[in-house]
Amino acid sequence: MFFRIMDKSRVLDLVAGLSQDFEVLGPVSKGDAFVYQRIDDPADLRLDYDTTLLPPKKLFFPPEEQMMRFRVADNEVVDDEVYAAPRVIFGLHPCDINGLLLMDNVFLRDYVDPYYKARRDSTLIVGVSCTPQESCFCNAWNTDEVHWGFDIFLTDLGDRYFVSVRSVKGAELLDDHVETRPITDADTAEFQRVAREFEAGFSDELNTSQLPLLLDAKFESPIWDELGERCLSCGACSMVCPTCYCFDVIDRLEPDQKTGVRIRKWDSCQFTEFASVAHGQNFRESRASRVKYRYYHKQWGYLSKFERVLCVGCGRCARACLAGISPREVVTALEAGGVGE
Amino acid sequence: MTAYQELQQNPYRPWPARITSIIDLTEQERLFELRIIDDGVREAFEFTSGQFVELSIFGVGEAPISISSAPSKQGFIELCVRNAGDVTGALHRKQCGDVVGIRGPFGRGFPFEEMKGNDVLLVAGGLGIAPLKSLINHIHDDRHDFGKVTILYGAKNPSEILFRYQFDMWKHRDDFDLILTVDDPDESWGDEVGRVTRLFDMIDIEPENTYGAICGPPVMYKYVIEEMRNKAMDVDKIYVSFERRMKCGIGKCGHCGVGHQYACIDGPVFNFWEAMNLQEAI
Amino acid sequence: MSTLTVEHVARIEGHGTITVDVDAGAVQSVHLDIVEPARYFESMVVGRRLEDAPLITSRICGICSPNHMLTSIKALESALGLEVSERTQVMRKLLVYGSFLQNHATHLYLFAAPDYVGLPSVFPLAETHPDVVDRALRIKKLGNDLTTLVGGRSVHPVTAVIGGFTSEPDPRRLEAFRDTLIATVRDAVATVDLFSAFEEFEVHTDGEMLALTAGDDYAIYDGEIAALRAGWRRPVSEYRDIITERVIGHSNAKHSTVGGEPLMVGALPRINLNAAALSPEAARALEKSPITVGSRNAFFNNLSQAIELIDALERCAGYIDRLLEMGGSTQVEKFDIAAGRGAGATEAPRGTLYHSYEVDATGIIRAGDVITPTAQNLANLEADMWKFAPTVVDRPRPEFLMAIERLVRAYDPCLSCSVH
Amino acid sequence: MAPRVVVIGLASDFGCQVQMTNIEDDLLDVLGLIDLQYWQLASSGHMPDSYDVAIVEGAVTTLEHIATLERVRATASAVIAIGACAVTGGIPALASHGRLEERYSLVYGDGPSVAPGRIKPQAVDSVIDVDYRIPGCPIDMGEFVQVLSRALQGLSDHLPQEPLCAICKTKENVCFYERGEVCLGVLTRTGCDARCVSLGRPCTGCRGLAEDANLESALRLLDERGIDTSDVLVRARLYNTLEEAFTR
Ligand SMILES: Cc1cc2nc3c(=O)[nH]c(=O)nc-3n(C[C@H](O)[C@H](O)[C@H](O)COP(=O)(O)OP(=O)(O)OC[C@H]3O[C@@H](n4cnc5c(N)ncnc54)[C@H](O)[C@@H]3O)c2cc1C
Ligand code: SF4
Ligand code: SF4
Ligand code: SF4
Repeated sequence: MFFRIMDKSRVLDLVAGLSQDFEVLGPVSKGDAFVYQRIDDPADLRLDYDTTLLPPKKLFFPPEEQMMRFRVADNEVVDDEVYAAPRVIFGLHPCDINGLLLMDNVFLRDYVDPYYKARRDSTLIVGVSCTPQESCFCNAWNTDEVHWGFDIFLTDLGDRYFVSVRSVKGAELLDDHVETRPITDADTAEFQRVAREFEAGFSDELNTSQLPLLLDAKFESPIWDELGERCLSCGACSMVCPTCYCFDVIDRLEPDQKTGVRIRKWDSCQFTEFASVAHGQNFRESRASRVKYRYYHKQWGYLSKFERVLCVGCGRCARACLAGISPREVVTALEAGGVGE
Repeated sequence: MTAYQELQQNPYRPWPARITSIIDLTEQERLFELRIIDDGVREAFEFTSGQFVELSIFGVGEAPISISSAPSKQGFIELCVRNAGDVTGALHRKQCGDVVGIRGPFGRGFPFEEMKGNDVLLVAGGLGIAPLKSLINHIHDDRHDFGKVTILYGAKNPSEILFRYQFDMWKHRDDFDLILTVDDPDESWGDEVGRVTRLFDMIDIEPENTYGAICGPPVMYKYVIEEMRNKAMDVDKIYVSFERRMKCGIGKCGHCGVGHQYACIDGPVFNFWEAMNLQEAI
Repeated sequence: MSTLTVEHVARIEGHGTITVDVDAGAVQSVHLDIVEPARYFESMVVGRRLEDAPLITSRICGICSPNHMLTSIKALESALGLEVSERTQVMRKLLVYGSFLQNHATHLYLFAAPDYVGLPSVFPLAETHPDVVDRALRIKKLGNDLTTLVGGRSVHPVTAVIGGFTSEPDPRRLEAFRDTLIATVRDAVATVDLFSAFEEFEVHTDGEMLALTAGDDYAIYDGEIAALRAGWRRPVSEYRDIITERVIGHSNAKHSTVGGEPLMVGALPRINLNAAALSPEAARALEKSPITVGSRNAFFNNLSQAIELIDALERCAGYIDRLLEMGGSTQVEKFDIAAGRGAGATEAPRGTLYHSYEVDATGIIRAGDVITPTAQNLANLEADMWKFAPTVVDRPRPEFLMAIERLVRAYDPCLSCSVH
Repeated sequence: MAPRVVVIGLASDFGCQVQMTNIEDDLLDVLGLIDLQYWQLASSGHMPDSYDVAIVEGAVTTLEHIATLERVRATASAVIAIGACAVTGGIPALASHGRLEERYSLVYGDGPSVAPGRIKPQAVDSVIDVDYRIPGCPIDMGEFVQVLSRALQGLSDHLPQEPLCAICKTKENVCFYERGEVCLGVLTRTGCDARCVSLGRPCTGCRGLAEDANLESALRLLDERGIDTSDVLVRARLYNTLEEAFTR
């Protein structure tokens, strides 16, 4: 990795330059909130955003996507190509970049998911530093830092960006489109100061030690019943989560019933149907068991395979949950042995 | 990467396979023999007993189905399918010569090689015989590699006993100890009556070199395992096969979680020692 | 004497049965029984919050739901003394025209046209005259698309609320839509030509003709009530004094009269009263058509609808220009709940629609009243049937009944509206 | 042989039938799959004696409707109830509250007696078994085409069970509760693509109570937010007067 300094005012040049060769996406405002969207006018880009409604997973694994087009008569696939245009996502925060890295483990290992991969391969990532919000707890999982998973990363030093360049492609882009200068010791010192200030910005440090063990030890705990009573089974938490990847597969016939599409769409382990099988058997009939599973899988199931928890502490689920159920609350409750109000 | 995986650029894309034979087993179950149409794919298609395929009928959907035939059967695979809903119902409406799709084989099967040289106790309930049938046939084809083979198989009533034609023949063979039982007998029934667990009183096993394999409805496992433990069998020599909801078969869709594992890639066959440590398993 | 019936007359919205008694070749009686089940809407709104009224009453009719919704909203806004912006008004007009385009195309092609070519439905035409069916579906879809663009959905729009709209169409889509509207004028002209070419029956309707008028605008969303023969103009708030409703023994729908005589509302009365305000292309089409302004042949209601299609397309293109020129976006006007009563009217595709409500100081509706166009037309329609039947009674029975059905259809009745 | 289909309208505004004609782009394709034997709205002809699939719109409000439905059930192998009126009673069922005769006289006064055989409005499945349901006021055209296609293939209806919020999230709407407004999406069966909420209007519950919904918790949460829960229940009853859970 090498580093450069870029004047803050140059960001628009960079975006405009990138737009010549790529589709550029980034955070823009939507009412009081922010969403990742195509940037038509560089001035729309809002690098001062807190967090977006949906995480960037929507750009790699859309809420609903066509997997293949088929012909009914001979049960043949007629098309399963994925067309992914070259693009840049500009302005991802460390948590979201880490979220993508966690998704990569699922979609790019073993049986490689061609749809996700095509989009991932055609996308360059420009990260940007952030300011901790009240709902953030990325510091609990060390996802507040990011060391790979981007091409360029911009750390805000007030009037300038400390630019970390991770990939060859990132270096080229920087070279082609924007004026930068080498870093000085003063820049590095400022960079360190900003990083320390950032760390101090978190409201608390969540105690996550021994979480997998606790989850097993407290599998029958009444904590889950209390949470189950509150949970609305709405699935909002899973939709907004940058690391929830479950999906449902559905065949849709065209009106003439001769051809159709097999699609997949985001699903949630919070829905009753999720773990039901034929003959009326349901492995997670109770709401409590479903709420529990979401945490069990995130903090232990995934960890058992990839040695990371499946959460980046972005706090989106906590914001989205009308019942106020959040990883912070659940982890604290497991630590303390009960759900606090 | 195996030659087969290399062929499988898109693991969600089913291979067309032709139905080459359909046998009515019971009112609800039929045995379908399939032949993958593409020569290269067919030849590369290798599996172990206990693995499953995703059966795909475009316009309806997919369903995970265990392979019932033995790996030693070349060029064809058999699926024993109960008409349980949309996909399986649509399959039941298909005819010989029709084309369906299959993806797979997926999952972990029974440790056939490891079992060699030992005795085997297979316990099936209802449709659970489907994956075990593959194992039984495979053992049959390699019979000299195994010690004593005991099969306990229970169903609700005589009309629900699957592969009865074959088992009726086998009952008279001395290289297999086969005991059948039903909950509700009719006049024609000459075999045992009652739960499959009852049959444990009738068998004799050498626990130190016996492998167990269980497949059946979810309620059955607990009791069968209890009986096996009573017979002093080692927990890590017992294998269980689980059914869970699945949408992809390859560890992505998330539906088949059993505790911290996925039934599709970590199972469906689990070593009982592992399963004991799996929440929600039994 | 023999009694002939057509049960559940097809290709109209709702359920009605025609009964004709014929004795020795002479027509003795003609009835249109509206067997559409009673739904008691005026009682349903009582006790609900005022915001619910547009949602409830728009379920009177799925064809002209934008009209019911807007008429209800207008009546409530009048009760609350709430003024809305010009932008909101223009958008509402687009919504009404969406329902005009959709309704007229459906009525003309799917419901009426098969009669002229002796078919049970339009579907067989898909094979013999695909161009005609395509045209029909094109205009109909355009109407739906317009309602969807502005209202979010073609049946029971979602964005129109008391005080304005909850969402704005994207200007780029509006602009594109404008071009489609202009391009479709050709289809509408072809529709007028088609219906002009059909051989038409004649019946001289005697009833008064009413429609909204608003200066030199072709009134559909605001204006006063105008009477063709009597020549008066009166404000909408007086509609209950003008129109008298009466329960008729043989029908679940009430009959209406104005000054003791039956009345007709709909496209023909609108053209008769507002011809001078028609858009240029529509005025030209009227000129060429067999209709003369002031015509009393009820069958010409069909052709009048066709002419209105042209007018609607041109007018909407103008409204879109106006919206784009205005820029900005609609805000939902805030309002304070206060006791009051108010009435509202719009021109639904098949005639003037009135709603009125009485709201208490807590925002709960205490009384509601709705008079639908079809309810206004029924007495006149039945009178026309009495007059028309003897002129065709010598035809073979099926043809005779078909002719009467055709008259019923010419009114484009919405029977479920009429029983509400 | 194409399945023979009839379309029957009970008490409704015909909105769902209109919606059926509104699939312009696909109408002819859909019609190509079926043998449409009776559809009063679109074609002359008589109700046949035998058919395979009956599409029923509207609530049951007369004795004649009951008789019609019983005939339909005895004849059709599949009954598809379309629209809120047929599925949950919808708006017509608002009249099921209180005394029907009072409503009658409010609307018709004491003139000649009309509306024979009138009864309190009910949903179709309170009279006969229904095989497929397409909820909503009006139905979603896409859902209609999909369910009809599933019915023709003899598949299960796949009616979603979860509330609206998940799909609402995928549309990136800011939740109404964050703005202090009430939205019934948290209780309402999904499947409408969150159209209303995405257009800035809170969900009014036209698709009925979601099976997965947690009404108890929702009411408790609203209460904690200072929202009058009895008012929320009144709102929820708009399209769901017959839903017992909303009556308390
Ligand atoms: C490893 C494994 C091996 C198996 N082996 C066999 C075997 O050998 N033989 C056998 O007969 N069976 C076997 N099964 C069981 C078999 O997979 C199920 O019976 C089968 O999936 C049922 O599918 P279906 O489409 O016929 O049924 P349905 O219940 O109709 O399900 C149809 C599909 O739609 C989905 N679905 C149903 N209702 C809804 C709803 N309301 N909303 C959303 N989605 C819905 C279901 O997930 C299902 O995928 C096995 C299962 C597993 C996991
Ligand atoms: S579980 Fe919640 S906090 Fe963690 S990554 Fe998902 S949405 Fe963010
Ligand atoms: S967002 Fe909250 S209420 Fe909704 S499913 Fe998730 S945990 Fe339950
Ligand atoms: S309550 Fe309404 S606005 Fe909020 S998430 Fe649910 S559907 Fe969306």
